[in-house]
Amino acid sequence: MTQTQTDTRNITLTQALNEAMREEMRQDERVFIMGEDIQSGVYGASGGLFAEFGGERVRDCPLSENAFMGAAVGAAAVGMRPIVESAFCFMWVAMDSLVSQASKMRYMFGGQVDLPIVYRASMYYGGSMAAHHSDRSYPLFMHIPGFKVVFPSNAYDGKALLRAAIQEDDPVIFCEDRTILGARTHVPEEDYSIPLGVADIKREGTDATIVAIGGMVPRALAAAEALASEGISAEVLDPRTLVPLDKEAILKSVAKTGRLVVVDMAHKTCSAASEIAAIVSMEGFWDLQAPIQRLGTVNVHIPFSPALEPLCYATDESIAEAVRTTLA
Amino acid sequence: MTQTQTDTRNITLTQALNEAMREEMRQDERVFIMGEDIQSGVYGASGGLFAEFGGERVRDCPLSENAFMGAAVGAAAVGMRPIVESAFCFMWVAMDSLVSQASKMRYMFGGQVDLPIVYRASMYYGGSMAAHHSDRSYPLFMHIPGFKVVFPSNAYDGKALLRAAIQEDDPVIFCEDRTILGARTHVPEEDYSIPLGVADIKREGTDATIVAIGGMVPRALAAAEALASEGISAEVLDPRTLVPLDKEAILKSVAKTGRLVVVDMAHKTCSAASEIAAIVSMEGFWDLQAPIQRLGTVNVHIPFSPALEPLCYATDESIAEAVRTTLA
Amino acid sequence: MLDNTMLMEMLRRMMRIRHFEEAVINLVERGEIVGAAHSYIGEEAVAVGACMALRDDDWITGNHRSHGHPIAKGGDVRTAMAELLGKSTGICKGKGGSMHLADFSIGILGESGILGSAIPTAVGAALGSQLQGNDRVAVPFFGDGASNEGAFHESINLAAVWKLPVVFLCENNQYAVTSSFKQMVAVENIADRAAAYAIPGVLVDGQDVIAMYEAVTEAVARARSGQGPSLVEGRTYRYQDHSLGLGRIVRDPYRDDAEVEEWKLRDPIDIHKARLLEQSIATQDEIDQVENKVKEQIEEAITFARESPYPEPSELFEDMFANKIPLE
Amino acid sequence: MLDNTMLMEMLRRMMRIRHFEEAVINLVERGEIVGAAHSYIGEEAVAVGACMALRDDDWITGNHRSHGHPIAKGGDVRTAMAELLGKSTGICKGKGGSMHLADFSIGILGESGILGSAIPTAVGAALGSQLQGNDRVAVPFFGDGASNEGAFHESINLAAVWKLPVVFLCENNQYAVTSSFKQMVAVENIADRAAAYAIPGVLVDGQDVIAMYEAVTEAVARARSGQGPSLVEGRTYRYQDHSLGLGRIVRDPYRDDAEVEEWKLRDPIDIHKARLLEQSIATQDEIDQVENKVKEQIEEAITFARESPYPEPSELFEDMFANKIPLE
Ligand SMILES: Cc1ncc(C[n+]2csc(CCOP(=O)(O)OP(=O)(O)O)c2C)c(N)n1
Ligand SMILES: Cc1ncc(C[n+]2csc(CCOP(=O)(O)OP(=O)(O)O)c2C)c(N)n1
Ligand SMILES: [Mg+2]
Ligand SMILES: [Mg+2]
Repeated sequence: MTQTQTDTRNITLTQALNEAMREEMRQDERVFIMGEDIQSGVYGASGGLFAEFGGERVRDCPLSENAFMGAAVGAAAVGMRPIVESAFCFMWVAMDSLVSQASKMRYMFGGQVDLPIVYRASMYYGGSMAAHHSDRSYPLFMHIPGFKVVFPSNAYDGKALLRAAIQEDDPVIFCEDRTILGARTHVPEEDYSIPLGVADIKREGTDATIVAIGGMVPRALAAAEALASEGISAEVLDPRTLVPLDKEAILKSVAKTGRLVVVDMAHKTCSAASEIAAIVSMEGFWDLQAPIQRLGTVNVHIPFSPALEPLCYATDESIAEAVRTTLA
Repeated sequence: MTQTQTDTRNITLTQALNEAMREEMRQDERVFIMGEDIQSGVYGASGGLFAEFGGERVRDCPLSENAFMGAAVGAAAVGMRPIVESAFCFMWVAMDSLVSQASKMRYMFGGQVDLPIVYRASMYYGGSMAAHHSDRSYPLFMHIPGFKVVFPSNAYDGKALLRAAIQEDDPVIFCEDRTILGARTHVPEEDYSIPLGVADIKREGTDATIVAIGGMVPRALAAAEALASEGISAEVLDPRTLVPLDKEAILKSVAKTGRLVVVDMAHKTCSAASEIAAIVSMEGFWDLQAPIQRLGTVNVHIPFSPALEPLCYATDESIAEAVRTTLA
Repeated sequence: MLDNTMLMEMLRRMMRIRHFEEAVINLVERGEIVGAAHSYIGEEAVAVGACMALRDDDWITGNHRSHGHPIAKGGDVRTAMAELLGKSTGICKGKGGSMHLADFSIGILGESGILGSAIPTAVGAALGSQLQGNDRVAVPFFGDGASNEGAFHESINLAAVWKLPVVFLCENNQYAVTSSFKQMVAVENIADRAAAYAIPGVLVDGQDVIAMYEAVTEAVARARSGQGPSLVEGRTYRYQDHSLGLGRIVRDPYRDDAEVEEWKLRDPIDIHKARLLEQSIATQDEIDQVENKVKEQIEEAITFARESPYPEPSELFEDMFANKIPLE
Repeated sequence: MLDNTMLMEMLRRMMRIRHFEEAVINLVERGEIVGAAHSYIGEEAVAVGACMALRDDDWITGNHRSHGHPIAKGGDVRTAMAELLGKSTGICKGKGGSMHLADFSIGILGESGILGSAIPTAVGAALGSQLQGNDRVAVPFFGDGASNEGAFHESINLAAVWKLPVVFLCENNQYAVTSSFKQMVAVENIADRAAAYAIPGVLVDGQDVIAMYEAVTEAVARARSGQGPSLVEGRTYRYQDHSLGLGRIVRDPYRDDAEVEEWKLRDPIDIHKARLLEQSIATQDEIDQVENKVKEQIEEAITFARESPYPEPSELFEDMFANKIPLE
């Protein structure tokens, strides 16, 4: 897809994240990035940053995630603004630094310190990476107080949300979903911004609300498209940030449609979808005209075989079917 | 409280857990226990085990939780049945062994291996232990496939459930709530058993269902007692195990009462309470006559000050009030 | 460089810790301090010797045995005592308590209740120094037990390969709760572990404040001049049992009274006092004056703490985030 | 003790790995193997030398570079190849894939995709040996990069203080993805780290299968006789880039072609072949026969894998738990 740059500029989410970091690093020299093999930029988003900013600000780390994710906390505490590149599957070894220090320090020290850190957490699910590499554990970080959790579903949102996350004075878990990293959307050259905590209606509709997260957004949109041809008008709402969660937008949409399907790619139990379902069952109860439908990843670890893995996740069709069920 | 031993024997939950381990260790020499300072038994439940079973089977470990919780996996894989004594707050440093190995090995290796391990996880909340020592993170272990999660609310249940957990061939997270460890209930001398996955109605009622977990059960019972004097009949349901969850029992109770209050001592977002609310909003929707009420720990880390900490948790009174709200 | 003023200041700070800790024992027994508190009595020379080798703008982090480090670094005993009593005038507004003292304004980046957790934080502060081009040094304090945590290894290697200005300070009081380091650490001295990182490792008499000061001064000079980290082990002893209020732990092979008494013969304050007298740096009178002043200070701190108000309920939701969001 | 049969078996296993890996490269290029696969070509002598020093009932664990260890331990190439193709006849029924080969029946406790994760598992297997009173030894394989994980430190110390029969086997191929161990590890040799645990640490020429065999034989003898663990570092080199299919990574200061070519001059199979010929242990003809046999085996494995069926959808929910529960 070639486009004239002045006209509409379609770039991938990976490129958008790269631009966001580059611009923030240009603007604020306290911003630096740490991670594994980021200087070579093999994993995409950090490509070219080493060439522009050098090894001090684009730091390749030893394979010591607990130490370097914890070092990000210390660096933030003394005035730096670290971005840490990693993946949910590699954060288990670093959970103590993340939970005991990053999430707790501000509160337990009575607000003495700001911790402006962005933990960029990739999700490699959907690519036959098997159980160890397919984690999507953002609901844990929603459960633990102290993190903001951001999850863009396209390049346009991604660029602005990553910039907002870097400017944030609190620790942010920034979710990067590999199933959509290569998808292109229009991203203007000019400055624009999206605040944390504001959901986006990705498609308007009147018959049912589909709340979809990250890589589930394109699937929900495809489902809505299919449903439209059946005369069903589905609204697709993308929360964009899970903490803070734009509860009002969700409740407002449900108030309009009376029906809710929540689509998550985390395991179902105690997921973001569970949380949204719980909220609506409490605060939107009287608006509901049918039981909530919760779609998520089945409660097994991700199997390697390409014959099994696709069965784990919600699909265009399973989402459409859930909408039909709420209307039945 | 002195009781004749032959008559009713009232013992604490701590004593009950001690008995469960002692009996299982006597019966099965593959069972052994690992943890920190367990030989001295300062923390209660492992008291006296060292004297009876010696240092091979009651092992004091170096402060290397990731290594010894992971060693439990290896030992289980070669035919042992380890019990690991620890606490949720000290499990962050060991999350990788718990998640990447304990929870995933069976599935990712195609069922080649059973992993009979009990991770006994204390919760020190409610005692001015502050942010680092008050974690109650069992919802994370519900979210991650591969663990069974057991949570007794009294000594009677505790003894049988811990024995069942030790006999289980899967990794179990066994939750120990310090707010109820010292409470006594009748525990017979004779053998008795409680299977995992079976909820218990702790008090029957007709007007509303209170699902309460662990240390919240006595609070729910107190609330029900108070409500009775107002002419409100509340049913108190204790799931006892969170994975597997006795969904049917919960749905059945809600079908009877039409109202649900869920009480959890984990942080509210993505909690066990969220999950139960979500399930009922999906599968018990048509039975609900009022919005679900979810009570849990407020979404801040646990403050030290005795002036603040009690404000974090549900209380007898807040539970009663939630029931009143569902009936309003 | 060790002039008389400094020698007297060493005495003063050690005495301040000692009297603070004695007051704490008393307040714990009276129930005025709740939760957990770990006494630093017997180990005063380690923190004081180390911190006297630091500048005010250098950083420290600590652990659960948490009162000695901030006082040694020059922290205010009034706000520390108020914190221990859970008052709103506490250094952490009552949210931290004994295990979470901090004072970012004078480089005290926080005591941590989770073993090893604050070591990466200190490494991060040192990384901040390097990135900011200043020469501030970071000193994480941790115990012999904590040196078995993975965070220790990862942090030292990270600091070593990046040549960060860190002095890793192990307070080897020879026990972790009831576990002797001789059984739990494979090498004879913690300092020997420096060999695994090609950095200097030095074993110091932790009862001798000047020996501590000199060893740390050398390590700090190295760090400040860009030559990287060192590991300093102060061999010392705690007089009290592990945690106040836990009760006296008696068990073979845990230490016996004779061992405690033997160590008391090498009391760090007595040793320093004797030296001051012997070298005619101070008279007994001057020493008594210092001690009386310190006692007054501690008395005043207790009064201040007692008279301070508890935090208001509304403060519960304060301090979680810099950029606030609604919290339930 | 190294008789001709064993010398020929070493050749056979190294060739089996080499041809397996060459087939894998081809199958990845053809898209028949999806997901991630890491080639062991160039490092064959390390795993084969080590595993030939083991008994069938000894244990090994491995990492993401995962085909060499099981084949060296005597694993079946048919079920391994079927696993890589995601077939139901795979050793893990297609659930594991390349990074999760295992065969518990012959002591292969599993390759692990998370760095360091399987080191504690091996320590636990050794603990099992000790508790069961047998003399089975455990060998965790891990890379130079993984030796910077906290799990490495905790595991070795634990094994050292408990005198467990473990041989920690570091495959130092000098890079972790693009990161040279010289930049990432503070000491010159990984083996030097043994000094931190008072255990033997030995640096071995990893291109010489006999040197590896001898070093590991000595370490195993030590372990079996109750003298505790050792650390063996095999200095080696991988010919391929980090991960197949990631594409060629070219970057300063990452390695250049000249370095790769230089190492190929010390090919482990060539070195061993030359020795066999020189010492008249085998003729070129006999060697060719071995190689042809191996090639046939691999061809057969490919055919077997290709012709095997994919798992049925119903298998998705199998293997999570020994004691099954309903899963959604
Ligand atoms: C990760 C973790 N594991 C266990 C504990 C419980 N714990 C608190 S203090 C302590 C002993 C610490 O020993 P050491 O590091 O030597 O410090 P000391 O108490 O002797 O000063 C233990 C086991 C903890 N706080 N954190
Ligand atoms: C905890 C963790 N962090 C990061 C990764 C990503 N990763 C996979 S392999 C690898 C390099 C490993 O290097 P080394 O241990 O030397 O093994 P080698 O690949 O050289 O055989 C990295 C960083 C991972 N799998 N696990
Ligand atoms: Mg100690
Ligand atoms: Mg390597």
